[in-house]
Amino acid sequence: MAAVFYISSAVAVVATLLTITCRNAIHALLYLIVSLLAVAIDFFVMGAPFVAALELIIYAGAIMVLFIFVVMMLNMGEHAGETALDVFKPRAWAGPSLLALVLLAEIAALVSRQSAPLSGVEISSKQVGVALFGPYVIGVELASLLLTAGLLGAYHLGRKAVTREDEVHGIDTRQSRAVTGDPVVSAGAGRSSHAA
Amino acid sequence: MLNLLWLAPALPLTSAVLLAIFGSRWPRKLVSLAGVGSIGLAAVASMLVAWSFLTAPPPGNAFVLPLWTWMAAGSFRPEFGLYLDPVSLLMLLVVTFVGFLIHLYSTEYMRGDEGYARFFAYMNLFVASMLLLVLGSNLLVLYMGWEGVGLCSYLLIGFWYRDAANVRAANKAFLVTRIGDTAFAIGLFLLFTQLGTLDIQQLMQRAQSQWPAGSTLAIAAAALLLGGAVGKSAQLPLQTWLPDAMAGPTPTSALIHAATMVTAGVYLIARTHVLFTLAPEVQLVVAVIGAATLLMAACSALVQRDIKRVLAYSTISQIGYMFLALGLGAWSAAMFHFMTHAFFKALLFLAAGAVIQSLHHEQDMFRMGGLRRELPVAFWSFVIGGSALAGLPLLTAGFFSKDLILWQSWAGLNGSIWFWLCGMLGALLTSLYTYRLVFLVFYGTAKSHVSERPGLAIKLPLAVLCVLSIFAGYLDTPPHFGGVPRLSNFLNSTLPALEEVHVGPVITEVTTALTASLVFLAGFSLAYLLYYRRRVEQPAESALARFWAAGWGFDTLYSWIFVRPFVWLAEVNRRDIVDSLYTALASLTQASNGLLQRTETGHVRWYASGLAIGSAVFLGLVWWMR
Amino acid sequence: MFLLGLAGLLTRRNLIFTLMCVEVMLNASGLAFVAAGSRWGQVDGQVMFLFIVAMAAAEVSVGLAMVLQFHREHPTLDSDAGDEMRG
Amino acid sequence: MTASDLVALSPLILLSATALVVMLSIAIRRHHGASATLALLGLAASFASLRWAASVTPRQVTGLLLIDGYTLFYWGVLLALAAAVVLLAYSYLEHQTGHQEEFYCLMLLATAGGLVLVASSHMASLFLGFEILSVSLYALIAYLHLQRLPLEAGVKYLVLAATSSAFLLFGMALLYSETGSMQLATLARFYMGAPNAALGAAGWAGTVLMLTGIGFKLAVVPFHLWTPDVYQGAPLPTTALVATISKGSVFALLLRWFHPAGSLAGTPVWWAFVIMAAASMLAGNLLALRQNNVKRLLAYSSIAHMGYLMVAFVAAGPLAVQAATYYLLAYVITILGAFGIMSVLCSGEEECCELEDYRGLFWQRPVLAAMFSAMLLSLAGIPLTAGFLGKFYVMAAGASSALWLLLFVLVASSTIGLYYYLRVLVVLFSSLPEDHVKVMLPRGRVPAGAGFSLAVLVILLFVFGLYPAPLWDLIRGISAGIG
Amino acid sequence: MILLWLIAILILAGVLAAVAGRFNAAAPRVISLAALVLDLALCLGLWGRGLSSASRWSEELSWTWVPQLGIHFHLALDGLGLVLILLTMFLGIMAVLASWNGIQRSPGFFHFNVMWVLAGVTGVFLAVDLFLFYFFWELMLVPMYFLIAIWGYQRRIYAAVKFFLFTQISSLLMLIAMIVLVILHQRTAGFYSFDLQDLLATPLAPDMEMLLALGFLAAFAVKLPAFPFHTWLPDAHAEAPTAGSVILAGLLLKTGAFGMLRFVLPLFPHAVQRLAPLMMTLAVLGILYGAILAFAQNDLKRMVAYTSVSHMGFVLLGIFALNPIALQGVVVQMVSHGISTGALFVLAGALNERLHSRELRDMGGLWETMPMLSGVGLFFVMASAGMPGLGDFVGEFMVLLGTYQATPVLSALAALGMITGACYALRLAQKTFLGPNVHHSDFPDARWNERAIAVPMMVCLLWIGLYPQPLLNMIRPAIDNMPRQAVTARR
Repeated sequence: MAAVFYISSAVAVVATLLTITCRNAIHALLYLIVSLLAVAIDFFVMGAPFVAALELIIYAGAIMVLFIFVVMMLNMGEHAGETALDVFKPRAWAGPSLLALVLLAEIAALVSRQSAPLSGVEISSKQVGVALFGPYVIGVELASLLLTAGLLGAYHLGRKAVTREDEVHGIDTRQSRAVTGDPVVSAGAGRSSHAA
Repeated sequence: MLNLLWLAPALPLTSAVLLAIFGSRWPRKLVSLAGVGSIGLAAVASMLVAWSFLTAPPPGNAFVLPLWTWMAAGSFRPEFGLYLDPVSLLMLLVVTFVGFLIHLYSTEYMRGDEGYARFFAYMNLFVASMLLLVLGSNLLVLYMGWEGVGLCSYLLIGFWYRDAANVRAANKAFLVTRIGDTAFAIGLFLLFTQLGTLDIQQLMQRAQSQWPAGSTLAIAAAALLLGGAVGKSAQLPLQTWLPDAMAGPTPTSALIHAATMVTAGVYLIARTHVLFTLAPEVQLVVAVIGAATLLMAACSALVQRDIKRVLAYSTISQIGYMFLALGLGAWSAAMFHFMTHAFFKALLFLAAGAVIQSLHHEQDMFRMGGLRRELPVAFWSFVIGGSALAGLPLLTAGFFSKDLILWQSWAGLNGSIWFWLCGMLGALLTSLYTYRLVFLVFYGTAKSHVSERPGLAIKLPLAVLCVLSIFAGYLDTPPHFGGVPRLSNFLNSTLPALEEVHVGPVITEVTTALTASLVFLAGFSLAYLLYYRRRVEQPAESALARFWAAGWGFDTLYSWIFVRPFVWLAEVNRRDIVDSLYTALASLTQASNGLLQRTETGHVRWYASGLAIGSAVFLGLVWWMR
Repeated sequence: MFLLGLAGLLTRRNLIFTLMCVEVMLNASGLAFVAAGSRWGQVDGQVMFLFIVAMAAAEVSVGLAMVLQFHREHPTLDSDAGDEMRG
Repeated sequence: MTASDLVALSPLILLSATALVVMLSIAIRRHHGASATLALLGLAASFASLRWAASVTPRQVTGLLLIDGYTLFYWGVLLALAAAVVLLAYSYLEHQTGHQEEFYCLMLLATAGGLVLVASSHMASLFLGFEILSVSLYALIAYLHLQRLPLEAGVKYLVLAATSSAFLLFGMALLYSETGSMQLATLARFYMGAPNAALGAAGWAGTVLMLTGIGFKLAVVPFHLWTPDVYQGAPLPTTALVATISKGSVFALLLRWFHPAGSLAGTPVWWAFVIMAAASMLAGNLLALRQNNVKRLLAYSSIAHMGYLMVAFVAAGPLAVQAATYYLLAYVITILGAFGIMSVLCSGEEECCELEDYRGLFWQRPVLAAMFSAMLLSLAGIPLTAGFLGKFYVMAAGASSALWLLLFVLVASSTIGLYYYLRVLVVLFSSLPEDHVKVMLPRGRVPAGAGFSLAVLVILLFVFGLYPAPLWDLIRGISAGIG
Repeated sequence: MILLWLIAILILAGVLAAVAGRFNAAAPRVISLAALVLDLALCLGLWGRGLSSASRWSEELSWTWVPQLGIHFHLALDGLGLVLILLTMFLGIMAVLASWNGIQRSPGFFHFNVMWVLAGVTGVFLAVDLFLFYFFWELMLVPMYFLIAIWGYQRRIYAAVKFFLFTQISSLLMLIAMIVLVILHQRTAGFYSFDLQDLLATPLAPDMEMLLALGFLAAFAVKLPAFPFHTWLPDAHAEAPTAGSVILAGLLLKTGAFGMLRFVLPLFPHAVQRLAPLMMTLAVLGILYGAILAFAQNDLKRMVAYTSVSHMGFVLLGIFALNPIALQGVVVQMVSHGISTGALFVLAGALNERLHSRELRDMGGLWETMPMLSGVGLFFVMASAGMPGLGDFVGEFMVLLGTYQATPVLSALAALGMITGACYALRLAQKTFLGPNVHHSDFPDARWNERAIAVPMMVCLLWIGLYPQPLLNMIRPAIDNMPRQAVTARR
């Protein structure tokens, strides 16, 4: 069991690394799904089958589909990386990576001062369910509020987008901006190479 | 009758206030009436007081008229009171009487001036302040008068304010005397702190009883008071303001810068003579200052072109004599010379004023000449006044008073032959420059046209002063010439009597008088030879003459030592160096604002880094502390 | 994984990637919770994970809607393009 | 879940129900006024039910929420603030094209999130309240998504808030794995260093990571970078919401959570707070120094004000909670007033937030300008206003804990702060330029609702500035429970 | 109760003026004048009734304000306060008269600010609760800031901001010191109190006492202003409108000295003794430095402003000389400086109104066409230079005399200020009134309101200069009531 745990963990880490370094958005998403699957396995190993299932269904299923949908809608799968070319220059990633490494070192140093044995106790879906509608019932209600807010927000923002898409005027604006090369965009891109 | 004393300062003061407020709207006649009348009434009041004082001397030969407590804070409660004793009575009479004459003179002299009312307001204010100075029972009141006359001097020197030079001269006079005043003020602090009072009589008593002779405190106090006196009386080293002060109208010069105010220093020292007696070192310094000043100023007087400047240097020189007398302990001699000097120097100035006015405000002696016939009154005034100044033996007041000082300079308590020699040399020079002036102005060929002749208001004061210049000397004649020391006796109740210590076979009164007479003759003859026979048409141009004419270079020296550094400092620091400290702080803040603003890039990734950096820092903190 | 997500977030300029990285971070946190719950043998960790999933869903939906809008304004999806406000 | 629990929760329930009702009413028929009215009514009902709820408090409702005097006090404050925001938003949105109604719904949800935060006694409720607030705010900030700036602000806020949530969660997970409990009260015992509950390094690390999340919401240095952009981009009512409800509820939570741990002093977390306080005061004020956009300026100033609050927070002792609460109250009143006045003034399609737009305002709209000045002076901490007393209490709290360094930073930075408030004041009162053709700020009547809420805010500003005794007593009462 | 009315009348008049100003441009000034005259009458009535010798305060009013912290709305009046309130009302009237015609822009708001500044100043002079004192202390600032920033001259904004910042940072330090003092008091006495009387009894460790004294002094030294903290003053004075300058120089500066007298000396007697040499040195530096800078200025108002630095140096010197003579001199100096400098600012304002310039080089020879204004000006210049017979002299002399008893050397150095004082006074007179009328300026002489200002001011100065006894009698008990140890310890 421990071997499975560590192998899948390694898979997850590698897949995540690939996600963030991959140029192609679709590829990146696929790597992300791989990573999520690996994490699901981890959950399973840790004795949380219910959560593992949810990870697969909701995360890898629902959320990632949303991503893919948007990526395809924006038609950016192939050339998304172009703007991110300079990501691979050392100066672009050196700083953030260094920062991440420092954080990693610090957390590792702090966490490693104590032992963290896995209990390996399996917690069934039933237990989870009971907890959800027992002590956490308000939490569930609140989560519903949270989802309502997300729903409303997405609705408000998204719906207007569609209506505007239909307006000829809006398309004109977009095209003209694309043609002239919006100064703000180009300026931003120019500066960003120094920013990191 | 003595209670009328307060009228003496109050009348001129009232008149001054009225003139200041309404003067510009009053008719000229009324202004004259108020201006001259108030002084006249003050003179009458003083004479009544004097008569009463002389006929029925108050107990202790001193009279105190308390008015009110000026300010009371703890033990500090100076009285605002008037104090009359022989010394102040003498001053009172001289000031009011000479003041009255000069005011009278001014009605004509200032006739055409637009600031007629203003002039009289200032003059009245001056007389009031001067009387306060003279009569103050308290050093603080005296100080108030002291400053008041300084103010009036300033106002009158700058009377013709349109000329920037006059204003500069006024500023100079005020500032230089202010330096002395400050020393005086510090002296007051010291006296009060040590002796607990500022009342002059109490002060003298306590000083006498509490301080041993030669004690440091007495020396310090006397030195500080001397500082004040030196400033006011234009003695070394603060003499530089007086020649410039001649920028004021001539009556002003006569009243303030010859007869009264400049002698305030003498008065102050005489008043506080106890302190100086307790501090013999300082007293010696007084004498040395007097001797040095009288010689120096006499040399300068010798080479001046401006008629008023000659008289100004002469004044300095004569006050030098008074200081010499004070330094020698010949207190009453100083006061005697003060009195006669007031008469003849006022006479000389007024006569000079008459000449100047007749010649369209021409003051250069080398452009005058032959005025003897044109202006007989002025001529005779000059002859009489000048003779008194030079000390024409036996006939003039100046001879007696100066003779007394010369005699004391050798025979007196602190006398020495050196002082005597200085005095004699000074007398020679005095005689020389006096007659130089007379010959230059009144003899020779006429060079300018006399436009107007003096009227009655000018002639009358001249005449009165001529009489006084001749006869005032008989108030106090030495033993060999009548021997009526009335004045000395009169003053003896206040001032210590003259002592004759160094009397020897050679050193006698008679020899001194003879020598003085000879010296007078020598000076006169020299002047006659130089300026009458060999008519010198141009002033001497030698380096020494220029040096003397410029007042021994003191102006330049002070300019380099004090004025320029001060002005330089002021100008360099005009923008206030301290402020730049705060400006720097402000710039630092602005700079850090600029620096911090660059962190707000608008890039979301950088903002997220902020989160990460913050976490890293705080995690590091945990790591470090645990 | 959390830190990889963070690094990605800081490095990648494409908003889609940014959102993905956020998801990675959230997921990592969820993993940590489940692990902690497992350590104590408690159900709370898993419950928290559920809440996290709900939150991630809400977040992604709003986020993607915003990305669509953003894409209209800035066709590049470059997050640095949104720097009109600064200083 | 007993009946009393429901009673205790009634304000929250009513609020959430209102949000749903507004949503449904939108679905039925769009009407701006109706939505606003509904929202107001719901807030009023919720506010009224506070009394009812008070009858059963203090009460722990399940493991997640703790309803006591402190909670109810803050609930009341938040609800009142929300009502004021509704009134201001109404007049603001009237002039905006597009749908206005969702705003109220989202706003109510955000407020509900705030209520949950205040009441939370468990990590789960903390997290959920946090997220309800955040998710609502994403949409609210980008509400005017047809304009570039709100959208940009929304994206930034979304990315950063999500990141900070991740930090928060990770911290929670660490803490949980260390202590095995998600009850805040239990955690507080750990901080106090109870004999059998010492906190290990990982626990501190988790706490610090949680602080990242909380610090982000409070916008304290070094988690402050987003503030100006979001303030500037968001529509004014939203900005007001971010500045008041979001920060207020998060701070209330922080206060409740850490206050029992009065003996934090010397721990890494305490030092973290000290650093945050000092850095926020200095950086906030320095950043605002030459800012020409009023919204950004107020954003920077809010950073500084959170720093001042932190001073009170760091100070232990009985005064600390009271001072912090008072200050917070004074601050939210003031900043809401300031944004409210701005939203009344900028009622056009375009917001006018450049300093120049306000030139000579006093000569055109004296009353509004005077109100605005009062708000600015309160922010600067000048007497007569609540801001002064707030600062006074903060200083008193700091002094009683001998936090000299912080106090000096406070003095220095509030002097710097004064500079830019004065800059704004100067502009308000300076003369109009000669060629003043374009009237930036339309004349016209202030809408009744907005006017009413502004008047109330100004009155409160002065009442709390002049006669703080009753409020002070109230605060003392409610903070006694948690201290 | 009457104390409350003193403040309330001003506050209400301010509000009334602001409201009335919207309907009638002339109404605000009339309202302000009426309120001030009423207040002055009240104060004179208080004075006429005499100070009760039995109790510390002749009038007192104490209401609970914030009971939790022991804050009281506690006003009390003693001779010191009464003198300064009289001065406040007097100068207030002068300020209103001085701006009778000069304010075109929003006269209502202008007079609102004037009234509120005066209310704040009055409050400062009356408060004996530290918190209340601070409250009024700050209350003065904002209206003053507006006065400078709205109705000032070209660099008004810079000046106003500088003024505000300087004052604010120092006041905050004082606030901290106050709070610490209260907390220390609470620790020993067991209850919170901001009342001066309660706090007097607080035992303090020497170092703590020193720190607290420095905290208080920071605020007061900036306000006074003492030497290195003076740089806000020239800017603020120079740029403020006439009424603002008059109030600033005449009253606001006095609050600094008042604060030292009322709070620093009694509360921290030992620290004061330790600080005295330092503060006196600063004072002497200020006297000379201010005078030299005054001499250097080319702007009339800046010049007068720097003279204030110099004069307030005397005040500081006297306070730390710590003996009754000097302290009484300080009060006299405060009053007479308020009047003489106030008058000079009115004069500068009057000239500026005519010439539209404050530069000395644009002046000269003004006597020719405005003899009355020039004569009056000369009077006040001389008063400022310490001419005996006028108020300033009495103050300066007593201060120096008292100082001499403490430290002769410093007193002698400070006396040099008389010389430097003459330097700037003469330069001022020379460049404005005297000299040739090169610019051929021909302007109307003093107007009725200028005369109405000048005459009472001159009379007051003469009165103080010649017979200051009523004034000294008024402040005597207050000086005596300061704890003896502070005042007499040095002797």
